[in-house]
Amino acid sequence: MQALDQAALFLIVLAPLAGSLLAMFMSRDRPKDAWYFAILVAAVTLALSIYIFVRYDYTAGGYQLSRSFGWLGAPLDINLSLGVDGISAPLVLLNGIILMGGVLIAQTIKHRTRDFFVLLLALGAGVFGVFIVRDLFFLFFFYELAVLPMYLLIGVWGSSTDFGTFLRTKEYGAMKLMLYLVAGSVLIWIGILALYLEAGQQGVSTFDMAKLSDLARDGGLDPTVQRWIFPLFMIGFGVLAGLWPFHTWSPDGHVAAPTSVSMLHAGVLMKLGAYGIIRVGMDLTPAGAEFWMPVLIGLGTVNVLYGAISAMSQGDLKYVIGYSSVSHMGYVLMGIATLHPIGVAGAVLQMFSHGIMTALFFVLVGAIYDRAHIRDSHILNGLFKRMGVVSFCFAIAGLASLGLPGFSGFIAEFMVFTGAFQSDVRLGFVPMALLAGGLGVVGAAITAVYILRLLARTFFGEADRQWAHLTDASPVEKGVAGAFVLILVVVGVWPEPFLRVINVSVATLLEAF
Amino acid sequence: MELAWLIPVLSFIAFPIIVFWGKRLPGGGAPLAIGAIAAGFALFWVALLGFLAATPDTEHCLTDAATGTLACNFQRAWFNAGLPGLPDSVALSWGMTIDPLALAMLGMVTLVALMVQIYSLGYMKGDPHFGWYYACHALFAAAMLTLVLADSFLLLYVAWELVGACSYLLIGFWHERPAAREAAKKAFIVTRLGDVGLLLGILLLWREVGSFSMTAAFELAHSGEMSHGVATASSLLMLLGAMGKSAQFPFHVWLPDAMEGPTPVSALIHAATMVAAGVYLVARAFPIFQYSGDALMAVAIVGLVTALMASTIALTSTDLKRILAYSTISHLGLMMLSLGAGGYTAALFHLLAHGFSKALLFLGAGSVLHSTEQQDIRHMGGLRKAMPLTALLFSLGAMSLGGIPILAGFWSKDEVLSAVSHGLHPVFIVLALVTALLSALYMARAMFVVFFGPSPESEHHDHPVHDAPLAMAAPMVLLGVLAAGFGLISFNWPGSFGGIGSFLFYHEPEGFHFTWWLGILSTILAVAAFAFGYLVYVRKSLSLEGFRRSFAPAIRVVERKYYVDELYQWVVDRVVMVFSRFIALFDRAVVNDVLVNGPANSARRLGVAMRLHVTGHVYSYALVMALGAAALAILWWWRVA
Amino acid sequence: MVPLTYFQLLSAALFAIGLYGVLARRSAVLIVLSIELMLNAVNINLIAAASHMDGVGRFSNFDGQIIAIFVITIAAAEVGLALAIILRMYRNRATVDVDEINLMKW
Amino acid sequence: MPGLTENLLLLTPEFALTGLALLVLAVDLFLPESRKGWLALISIVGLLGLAVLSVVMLQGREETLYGGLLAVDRFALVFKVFFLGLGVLIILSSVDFVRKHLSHPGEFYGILLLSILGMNFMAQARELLTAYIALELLSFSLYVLTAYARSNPKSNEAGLKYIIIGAFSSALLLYGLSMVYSSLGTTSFAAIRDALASGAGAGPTLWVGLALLIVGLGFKLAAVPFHMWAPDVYEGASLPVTAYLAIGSKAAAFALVLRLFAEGIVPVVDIWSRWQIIVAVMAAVTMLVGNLVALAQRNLKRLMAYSSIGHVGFLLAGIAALGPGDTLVANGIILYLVGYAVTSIVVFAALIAFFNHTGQEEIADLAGLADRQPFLAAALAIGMFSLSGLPIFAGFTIKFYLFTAVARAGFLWLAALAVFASFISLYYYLQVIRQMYIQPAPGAPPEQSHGHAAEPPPDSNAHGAAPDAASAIPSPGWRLALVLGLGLAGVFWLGVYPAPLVAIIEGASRAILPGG
Repeated sequence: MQALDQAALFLIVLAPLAGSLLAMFMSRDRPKDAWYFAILVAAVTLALSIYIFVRYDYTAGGYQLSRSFGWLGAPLDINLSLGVDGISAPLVLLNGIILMGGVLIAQTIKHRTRDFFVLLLALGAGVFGVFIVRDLFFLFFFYELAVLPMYLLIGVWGSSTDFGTFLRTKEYGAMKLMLYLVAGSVLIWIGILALYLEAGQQGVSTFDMAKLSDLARDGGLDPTVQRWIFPLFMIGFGVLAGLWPFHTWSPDGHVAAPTSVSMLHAGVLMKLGAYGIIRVGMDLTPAGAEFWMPVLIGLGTVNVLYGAISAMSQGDLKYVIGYSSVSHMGYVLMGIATLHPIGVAGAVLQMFSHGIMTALFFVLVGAIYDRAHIRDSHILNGLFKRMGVVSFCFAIAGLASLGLPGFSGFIAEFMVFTGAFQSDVRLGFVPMALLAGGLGVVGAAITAVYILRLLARTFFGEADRQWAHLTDASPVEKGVAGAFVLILVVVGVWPEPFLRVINVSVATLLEAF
Repeated sequence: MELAWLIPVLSFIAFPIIVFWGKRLPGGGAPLAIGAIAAGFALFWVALLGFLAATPDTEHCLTDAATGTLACNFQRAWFNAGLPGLPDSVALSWGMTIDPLALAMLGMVTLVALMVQIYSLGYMKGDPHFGWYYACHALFAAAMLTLVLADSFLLLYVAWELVGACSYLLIGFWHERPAAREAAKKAFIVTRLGDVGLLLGILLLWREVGSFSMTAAFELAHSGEMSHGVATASSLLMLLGAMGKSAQFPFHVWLPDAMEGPTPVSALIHAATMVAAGVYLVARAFPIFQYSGDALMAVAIVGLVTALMASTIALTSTDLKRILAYSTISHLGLMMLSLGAGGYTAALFHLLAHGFSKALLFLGAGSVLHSTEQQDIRHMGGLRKAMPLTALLFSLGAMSLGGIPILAGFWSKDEVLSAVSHGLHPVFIVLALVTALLSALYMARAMFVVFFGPSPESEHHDHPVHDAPLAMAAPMVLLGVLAAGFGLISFNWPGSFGGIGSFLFYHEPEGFHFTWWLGILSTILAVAAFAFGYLVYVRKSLSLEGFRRSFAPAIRVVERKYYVDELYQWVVDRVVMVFSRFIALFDRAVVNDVLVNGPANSARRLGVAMRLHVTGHVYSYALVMALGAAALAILWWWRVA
Repeated sequence: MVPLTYFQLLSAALFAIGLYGVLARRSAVLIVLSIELMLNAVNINLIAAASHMDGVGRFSNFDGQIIAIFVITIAAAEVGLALAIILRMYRNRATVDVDEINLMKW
Repeated sequence: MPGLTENLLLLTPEFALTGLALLVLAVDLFLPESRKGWLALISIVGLLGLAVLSVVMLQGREETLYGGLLAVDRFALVFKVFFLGLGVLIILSSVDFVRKHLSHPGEFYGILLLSILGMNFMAQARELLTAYIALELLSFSLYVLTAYARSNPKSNEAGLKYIIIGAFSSALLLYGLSMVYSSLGTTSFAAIRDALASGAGAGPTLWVGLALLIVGLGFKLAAVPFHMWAPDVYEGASLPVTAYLAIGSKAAAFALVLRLFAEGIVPVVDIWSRWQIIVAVMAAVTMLVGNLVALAQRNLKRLMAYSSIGHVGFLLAGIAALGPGDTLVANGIILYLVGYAVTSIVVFAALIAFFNHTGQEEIADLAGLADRQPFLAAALAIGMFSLSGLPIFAGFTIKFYLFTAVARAGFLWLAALAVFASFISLYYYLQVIRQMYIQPAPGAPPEQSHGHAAEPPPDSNAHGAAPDAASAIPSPGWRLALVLGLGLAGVFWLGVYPAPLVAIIEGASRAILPGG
């Protein structure tokens, strides 16, 4: 136990990274082996992530399982500091789950299989890294590492789609996604440099987030400077979180991406952005965060409504889910911006919940696309008859996404609203949080509109003869989808294990405000 | 009394078991669901007796200051949002309140659910998704019972949404029928729009009260510490939710369509229980509504408009189930009107009486449909001979709702009228009486046309029309007894129950008043209506042709249901979808193509333009170099000079 | 004694003429010749500076001459190499006109 | 001040290197055509030996030779080892190329070795004439190497342009030198510093002279506006030579610039602080022009030329940010040079391997490389990712280090611009990766887009089917594989754990920045 505690965080990054490197040396001609190997690696990381989550002692709070390895000395003072708190622990678990699901679903990848897993595991490693490091340099390092494989994952294994009026090639989707995310990281990078400089002015020349956080809490950072720095983080990380109007990479990326990649993309990658806003933006520049929160909460509201309204008129299933992700990430941003313990905790829970839910969606859309070679919800119909399990799970995912009680999304969104209604974030005389909460509820209703329309149109009703050949989900798909459904329900009915972990760290986080 | 816990929980447990192992269980899992609800019904009696025996000194019980009734509260922790130590944190819990209101609903829901589930054994026999049907029923029962027992608005909202989802699943039970599919979607979306209001109202209260506890909110309202504006705003918002669920104008459009579901579902969910949840909500939150005052007026107006509108449509509808649906809407409107008039007891009494009667009517209609496979009353007639039991019971229900004395509906409707006449402007009582008359008229129409009128000669059925089998008949009989005799509980009874008026009350210890003039007037109206119906539809001695001709345009408007559906369709197609398409196009054309691709393309074009400076001629390289050198030299000099 | 400024002006003029040659000439050979002019301007500057280092025109600092000698040497080598390349150019393309030597551009 | 013998002793590696070059040239005369491979072997063994010798002999020495002409210090030693190692890698990767595409291998290796000698001296020079001679030694070698493919008109043209512009710039540099000399009477870096500090002899002549010196060096660096030769020369030169130009010549020039600035100008803070902004603007323009124009390139070598101009911009930002006693910036520059070199060698080795088989050098020619030769494609992709500054490769670490240093020196705007420019560069690096991984190989069936209303397309994973045998490329020979392996190891190592290297570089920076 002691040894594992010491090594757990290090291992959870090392395992997928080493897996990725080792997979490079596997034979190209035996794709099954690569798949088995990736499953093995993903299983190890999943086990580790569960261990980390369970091991996190919520009564003690703070950062746990911490380790620190020196990397570069003064004046840069970069250390590989690891540690999880109650905000990152659920996200680590989320990544473990989604990575496992993604690897399993990638069974259908037949082309350059080995390379696919090399990149997928590297992506997983990057995401784990972001969630567990306590150093700005390494946070940025892993952040970029998570972005890097996306280009090839989408570009090589993705699909191009002709929508009649416009064409979305996989090259376009991949390139846009990559450029967009790196553009975001440009801002983050500049923000990190500015923060480093400002801290250096105060004699704390370091990238160590613990020290920077302490400095910020002691009032060591000039609030004016913080106000300049925070928007860099807000927009930079916001790009990854799908912050309006920097969201278009996300739906287009989904349309181009293969199933597993969509799962990781919407499931965890977008969470990195929101996590970054919390961990870097709010924790290190609290005064700036406080100043900008009315704007963020406004943008989050726009996200919710804009994403939902856009989703309403989309025909392509992946576009629907893509825009719904934009909408749901809006709740995360909104929750964060309430600066209220319930709202922020709700946002974190929403990250987890949406991760699972949207991954489930993509598993199902992938299953449909693999069989029908089409994703247009106006052409597909009556799928329930041919693909009972897929349709059933899709309905469940749909109900979860419109915030039906009994599923995790409800708890999370409800907490976000609750937080928003008690938060006093305001812009001048305008009670932004209250407005956001109110419009957020409306957004949930719009979600119901497009989800139910989609269900009715595509899954229920008579099936055309052309869909007679469709078969139901494969055992692997059933297993993954079933597991996701189970998680949605369990968290929805009994969120306590998550909330008690999240709450303790959210409370610490909000002490700065 | 604490065992009341188990009432919803049993059904909750039954749900996953039937979903996962239904096929392997005897009877497709139906006995499990029925057993769960039967146990629930039994437990209801335990709870009722326990409650009747309780006093304010009993543990967990006290007299609620806001409502003036005895209420018993039991808690189970659910989860904490926020840290327990923090000032802002809320601990959310599964809590239940047992008070007369909850008990009354509990009894009605468990009983009707039990009856309907038994009835369904016969009705749904042989359906390929029999197990799924019962699973949904179990889940619905569980959610509905939770809703009734909830002691906090949060829990109420949770259950509220769940019953909506069950309604969705059950309306769309035959999901391959496009009409069912569309109806399910419509029902969910329309109620969901109302739910926006409910949730906002709840959140607004939470902002004011700092807790989701109903008791806390009521106490705040009762003591007058609640801001009046908040009370009005939140009660109006909650009213929106209630209007959605109880199909009040303008959210009524989903309920008639919901008749696409299996008829027992209509009986249970869309007649007796779920649609009554809106009325229940207003009754539950009555202290806040009353504190606001304005909100009560809104309730009354909504109720009246709905009642009038729906009863006129019911008169012109030709679909048996839809007639019943509009009747339901109309009666729910009456309940709302009664609540708006301050007639708390009357509304709930009517809710119960209507629930039993309407469930009976639906089950009767189901029996008709089951054997004739026909829904249009123009193709029916004279079924009295083929199915006498159904005819008898249906007529009983119809007359009860029509307000024929000593049947349940007479007493409750009279209570409502009495409350309206006392609490509101005279216009309301006039219009309410009109509604009562219309209500009796359409009931008479449905009853006489289907069972007593001449049978249409052109119709002949592939298989002989038969009366209900035992599984379907028994529940109908039981409900028939209630429809006939339920009114009797309005009298003063010895013992701690003491009649519905003493049991269900709000502040005043006695809620039952009988107003003689109203009673006589309404009896006259009802009897006249039925007599008129008999003359028109059975004896054919009166003809409506002249009336129809002279009021053709007006009738046409009513037949088209006041064009509300068309209006909705227009709004959805022409406003919502157009807006959505506009946003989607905006997203692609402006946000993506201009704001995203634009800078990217500009950068590339800039690169293409800039590369021209490397001309390939060596002297131009030298020239630029020389110029650069000159510039650098000048700058270098200038900076230190 | 001729003042240093005169030498410097001469040098600058020579440099400018060379520079003009580089920019204006289209023959590679002439461009190389012009560069030689510029290098000789440097040499004049160096030697004149060395001779005026003490202010009286007697050589007290020999660095200038030394540098000049290096420059002459290197310039010679440079011209040799340049002419060799120009020769190859002429063999391959039958031209030494820099206007035509633009296979590669942009 | 060491005596004459000591002076000579400390220059042993340079003498030995000269000897090695002559040896190679001499041996060439006696080797039959089929044995010319020995020359490369001799050179490599010699260079490795010299590297070891240099470390053993000069480790820890801090001397100034010949009255201030040459330095023997940690800085020079680091660069010496760097250049010698680079020579080894370049020779290793050129053997196959030379055998296939060039004649006279003896002179090729000999001249290459001489150019390394020039680079070594550039890192050591503490005086302008010495620096100039060293620079010319390097330049002459490069002129020859550039024009080495005698019958290739592009090579000729590149050589001609290079030598004309090179000579022109050395004329400017020499004119600047003569102005410095005429105002100071001496040309050592230390004298320049003293004059600037005291004001004695300082005046417009000195300032303009210094500016012209910078022009001459700017040419060597290919800094805007002295960069225009670079794309042509890179494109025309043979690939190994292009690699050498991009890495070696640039590093040597930066070594010289670093020492000139660190010892001659930076210590005089009040003057340097006025000039800093000019260098900073130059850096900004350089990084923008290089990266923007690179967006529009089709030829791989030309692309690498503009990309390298972009990287020079980043490095110049480092120069602009130099400050007295602040080793962080100098560390950043040297680390960047090493990281850039390691990455570039991977890229160029992969390109050489590709060229050796196909003779193609357009970006579009790389189509389907991932299927035709996965190892090369992976190496090239890693190189591209590293150049664009993504982790876990060297590019990320070195950029982060350098930009942090620049920001810390008070040039946050410049660092921000550098980050942005680096983002622009991502696009064209990705274009290369796109060709290799996404575009189908020539001869492979083209891929259709999956139209919504269209026929059900074939199995969605069937695209990019295995290329026909004709377009497949054999794996690179062992020499190139070795270079690629070493390079990739370096790329990963620098990307993950550069601390040991940073410690070494710190010593080098201290040597030129006393008081740090």
